Amino acid sequence: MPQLSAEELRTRMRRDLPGAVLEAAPLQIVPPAHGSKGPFVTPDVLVEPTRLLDAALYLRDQVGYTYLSDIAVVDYLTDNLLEVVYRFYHLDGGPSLALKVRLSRENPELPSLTPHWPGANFHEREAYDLYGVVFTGHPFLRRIYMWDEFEGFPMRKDFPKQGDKYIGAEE
Amino acid sequence: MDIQRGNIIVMDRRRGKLRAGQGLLQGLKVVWDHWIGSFRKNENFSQIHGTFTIEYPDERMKLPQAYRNMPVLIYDDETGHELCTACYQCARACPPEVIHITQAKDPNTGKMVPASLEFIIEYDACMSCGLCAEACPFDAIKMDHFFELATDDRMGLLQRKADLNRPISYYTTIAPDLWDEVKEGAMKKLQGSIKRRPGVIGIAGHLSDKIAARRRELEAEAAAAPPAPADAAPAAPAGKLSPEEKAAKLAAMRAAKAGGAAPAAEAPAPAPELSPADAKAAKLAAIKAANAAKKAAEASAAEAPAAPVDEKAAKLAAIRAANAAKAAAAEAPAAPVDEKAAKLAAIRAANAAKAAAAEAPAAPVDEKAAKLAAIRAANAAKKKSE
Amino acid sequence: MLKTEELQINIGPQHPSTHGVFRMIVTVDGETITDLKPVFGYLHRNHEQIAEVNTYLQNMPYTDRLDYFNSMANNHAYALAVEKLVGIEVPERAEYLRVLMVELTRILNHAGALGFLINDMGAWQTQLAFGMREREKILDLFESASGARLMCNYFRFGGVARDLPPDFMPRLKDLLIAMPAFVDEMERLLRENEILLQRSENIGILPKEVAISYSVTGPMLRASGVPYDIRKAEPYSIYDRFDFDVPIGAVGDVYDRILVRIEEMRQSKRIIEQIIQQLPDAQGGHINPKARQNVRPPAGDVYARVETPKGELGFYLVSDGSLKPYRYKVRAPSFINLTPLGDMCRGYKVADVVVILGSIDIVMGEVDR
Amino acid sequence: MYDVINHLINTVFGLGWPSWAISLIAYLLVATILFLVAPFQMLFLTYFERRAIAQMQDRIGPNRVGPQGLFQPVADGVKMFTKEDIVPDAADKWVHLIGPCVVVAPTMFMFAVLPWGPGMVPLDMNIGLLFFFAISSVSAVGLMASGWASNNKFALLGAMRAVAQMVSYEIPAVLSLLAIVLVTGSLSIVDLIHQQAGLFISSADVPGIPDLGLGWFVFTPVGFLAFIAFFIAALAEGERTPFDIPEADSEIVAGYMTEYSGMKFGLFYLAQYVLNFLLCAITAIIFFGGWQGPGVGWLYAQAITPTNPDGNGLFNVLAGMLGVFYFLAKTYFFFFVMVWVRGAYARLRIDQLMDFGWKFLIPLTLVNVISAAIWVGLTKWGAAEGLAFVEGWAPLMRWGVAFVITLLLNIAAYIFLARVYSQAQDERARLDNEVLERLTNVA
Repeated sequence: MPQLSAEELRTRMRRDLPGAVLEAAPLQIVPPAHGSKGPFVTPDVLVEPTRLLDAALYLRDQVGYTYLSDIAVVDYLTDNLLEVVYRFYHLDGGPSLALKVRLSRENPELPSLTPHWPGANFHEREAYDLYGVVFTGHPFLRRIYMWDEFEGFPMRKDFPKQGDKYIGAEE
Repeated sequence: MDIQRGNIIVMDRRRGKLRAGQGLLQGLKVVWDHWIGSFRKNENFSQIHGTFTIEYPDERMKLPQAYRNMPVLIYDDETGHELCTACYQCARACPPEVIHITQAKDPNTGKMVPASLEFIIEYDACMSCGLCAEACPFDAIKMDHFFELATDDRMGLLQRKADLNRPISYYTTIAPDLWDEVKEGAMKKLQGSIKRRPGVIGIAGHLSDKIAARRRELEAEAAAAPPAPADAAPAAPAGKLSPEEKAAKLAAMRAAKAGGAAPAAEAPAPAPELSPADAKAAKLAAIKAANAAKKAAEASAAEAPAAPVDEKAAKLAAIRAANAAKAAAAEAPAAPVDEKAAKLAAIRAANAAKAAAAEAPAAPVDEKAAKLAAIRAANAAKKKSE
Repeated sequence: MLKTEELQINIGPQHPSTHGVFRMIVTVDGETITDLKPVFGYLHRNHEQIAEVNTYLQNMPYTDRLDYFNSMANNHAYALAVEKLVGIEVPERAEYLRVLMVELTRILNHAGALGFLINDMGAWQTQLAFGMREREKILDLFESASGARLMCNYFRFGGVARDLPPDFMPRLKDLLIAMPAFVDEMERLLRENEILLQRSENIGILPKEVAISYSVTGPMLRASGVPYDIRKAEPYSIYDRFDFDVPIGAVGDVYDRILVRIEEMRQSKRIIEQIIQQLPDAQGGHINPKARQNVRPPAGDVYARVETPKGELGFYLVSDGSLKPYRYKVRAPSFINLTPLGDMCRGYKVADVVVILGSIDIVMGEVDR
Repeated sequence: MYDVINHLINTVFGLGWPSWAISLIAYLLVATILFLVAPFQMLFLTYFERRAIAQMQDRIGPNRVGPQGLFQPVADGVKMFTKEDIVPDAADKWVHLIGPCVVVAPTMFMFAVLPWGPGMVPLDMNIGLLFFFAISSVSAVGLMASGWASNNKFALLGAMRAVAQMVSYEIPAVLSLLAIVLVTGSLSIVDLIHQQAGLFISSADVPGIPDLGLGWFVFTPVGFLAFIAFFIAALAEGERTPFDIPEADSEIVAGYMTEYSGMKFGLFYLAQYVLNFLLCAITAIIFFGGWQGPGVGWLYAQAITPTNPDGNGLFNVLAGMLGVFYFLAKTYFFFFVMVWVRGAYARLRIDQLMDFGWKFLIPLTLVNVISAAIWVGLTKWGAAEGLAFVEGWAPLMRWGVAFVITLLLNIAAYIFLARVYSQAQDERARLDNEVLERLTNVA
């Protein structure tokens, strides 16, 4: 079983893909009300958004992590950024490797992985639907859960959690 | 990829075999076996033939003890006290937030009491997860086995405390083992919270009126009994008394002793009979108790300025006297009472009287309190006389 | 030249064999599919956001509702994620109980899934009824252990909610007597039946490389010939203590998926037999006494996954140090396994669409979340 | 019926009515009985099917309405009647209405030539068999009409499938009957039954066989293969699993019935179950001797018949009862087989159904026709037809030789065709893959 740690991956990618790996700044997700747990520094590899495709293909072709398991978006409202987590597995087993990408909340845009991993299709559509991350190069980037006329991105932390403005809008 | 402790099997597709209907015949054989087998019932888990239908309204599955449907509150059969102390743990644990609790307050002091005033569960939104029952530190909320909840009433599934209350005896029929596990702790905690519950607070709603009435009745009885002189007791030989009568007598004697010591509770009318053994006697005793109470109230009102008692004791005495008088007036015809409860009430009355007596000599602590108590006692007495 | 027009058919959302409210916009040329677009979201309830306003434990019953066939497996994935995040140890006995329940879940899911698949092929529910019979027996066991048949809510952080009742083991042993007979019978009904062979052989082929690039998981991935089972590839819980095989298919069609599922039931039974052997020696109680109801993990993120009967179910949790998860993401196997549906169906007949869909074995509660 | 009425009126009462009046009375009586019997058959069959299939699935089935749930179909019928009749806005209303009627009517006609017992046939046509199958194909028109008029894609698909299937499977059905017709030399259904007297060997083939009413055609290789082919074709004709493709509920909702509700829907059901009953009945008649069975022949010989006008009326009743009992027992057994098959199998795909019909069943029945010709030649022909060498053989010997030859021929044909057919399937799969590769643009 391959046991490549995130740290090793980071050094390898620094060597092979210069400029693609960023230093992860600590996240201020802990609201002040919850006391002094401190900022959260991710151990995973943080990738420059424009170099995401290179990094993913490097992971697939050079490192052998061919299986794209999951794409998750997290909205860090206090840090004013969206983080997209790509999770890859090696088919010989072992733990995952994650690539993280940080985007601005105002204009989140990423290259799509769907042409290379068709399995990313629904993941990306889901991320677009719920968080508004636009994947350039996606063949069919439409809302997947919500109806097409829906406005706003319901999973963002600043989306109103109560009330239904759509009922009001119809009246 | 290599695999630890096991192999990779490539499924055999059985290619190259002449397929001329053998598989179809095999399928027919399987179904035929089931048809033949269906004339008897599938009895246990090791059988795969036989009907396994349970004809629901006629026969029912035996539900396992751990089965959970909707949460209910349980109360103690003997005292009528609910186990719930309104600690809000269940409301906090509830994922869909369908539990709403109001904690009871002592009407006199305004303090919170470990009991719920109202307890609402919205059954329609409840998801039967059982987290409330797990979270409850007092084992007061349990998952019921009743599942036929269908209703055509939209609000019919909003269950209030009166709908939710189930006796422990009911819960032991559906889940005896689960109750045995927690019984000891739960009952211990219940005793603790009963001590902090004044009056009928914390008693299951449909029982609280009954229990309150009975309590008042018995207190009135106890109040009637105290003045009985100790030497009047041997009218009947002790050996011939039934245990209940004996107990009542004992209680009465105790009350009398205490009452004798307490100046506030002194009543002139002596009780000729021993104990309320029959209806007539009970009636008589009740009337006498009323009189005694009235007198006692008057006496206490009169004596209050002179001998200022402790505020609490005075208040207690006044309320009790008032209750006793009220009960006596209202329920005098209500005949033979529960012997056990009578005993309990008598003992309690005796204790109270004793306490009052003990505290009476204690010097006035606070002028204001004494005055307040006196006024309250006077009011009560006035009300009674009306 | 004769020109024919393509016909667009909506299969669903109200259709007998879409396994819930699922819609496929099918473009057909005669009866041949030229295009298929899945449309869903009718059951969407924003599960992930509901989870963000609940405490960690309160989410446990919600995970039951993801894939309501395998609530135990969902519980397992979520419990693993939170335990990893907080760092809770699970006692040995609890681990055995967990694996026991999850393997029973696998059997019941496959029994049901095969039945539904054959139902989609047009059988009149006989195979389904046989599968349901065994499923009901297992659900009886679940009910006696957890209190509910479907929404078990049985797992807690650091163990399971309750220990087994005394009548559980005898009934489980009875069930294991019936299980081989049931699986053999299912195999006899399915494996060589000429009609079924015609309907399933070379239908919905998903070659190995395509399956990997589509990120499909579970029996579907294994039917395509990839021996990837998370229980072997990244053993979690105590799966490294059991001997069991990983069945894979040779072609990757519907028939292989049927065969793989039948074999997985056998392997699950093997695991359960080993559990019955080892359970009496297991240390510890059914729950870690230190694991409390309210957990407050340190800030951080975690991804934990299990091999549910449908495939890889993963939970990605981000904690901000409070009582509630900051982000809760479900990587649902049914949802991802649906991705290749359009490509798998293209070129086949309308009747094959439902069969291919049935062979994916989706549950809309998990797809729409 | 004519004989009995004639006997009653003219002999017992001595009224001397003309024969047309007696015919009129007899036919009116028969028609009334049949129109009462047909719906009740349908009611009973639905109940029978539901109970039987429930038991095959380890369930109980309907057992709440009436004793053992016997009135369940009545309750269903009442529900059907009281339901709202919905016609889609876009539908062609008249055709939508006529469709189910056209489907039901032929099934009622088919009762006209169905013999229930000895001498109990409404109309003994000399082309009865032809009439039966000619009329049965009329319902395809009704199916197409209703599917088209519904203006629904599923209904249209279903109707097209139904018509394609019905037309395709008429051929193997008729070809397999053709073998029997060759053997008997008659198209009259009554004749066919009479020829099945005997004991495992038809008394028509070997004279002098004791008559126990068991000389069924199914005991000959020709008849057996014809029976298998015919029954499969009957499953397809009657839209039963595994050929219930036109109304495949898991694919095209309910096929041509999708847009029907209330009693119009009920009419489709009525037609389907009555047709199933008729197909089972015709299977029982042609291959299993119909009302033939031990005792019927002897009883009927004592009864009043055109050939024996002095018989006893009591024997008419006895022979009729026994004959109807045998006939219905066989019919219901075949219906049970239909249910059994439905319980065990999945459904074929429409193209596979066509493949099976055209590439397997039709060649098989054609071979069977050749077998039938050999059979006829060996058992019936002589020097006049140019087969002088069989003249000298004993009838039993001739029968035995014919049996062995046709058996070998049929088995060889079956195995050969099964092999060829499964190779053809693989070829199809390969072609499918090519189509798939052309259509799929997977990276």
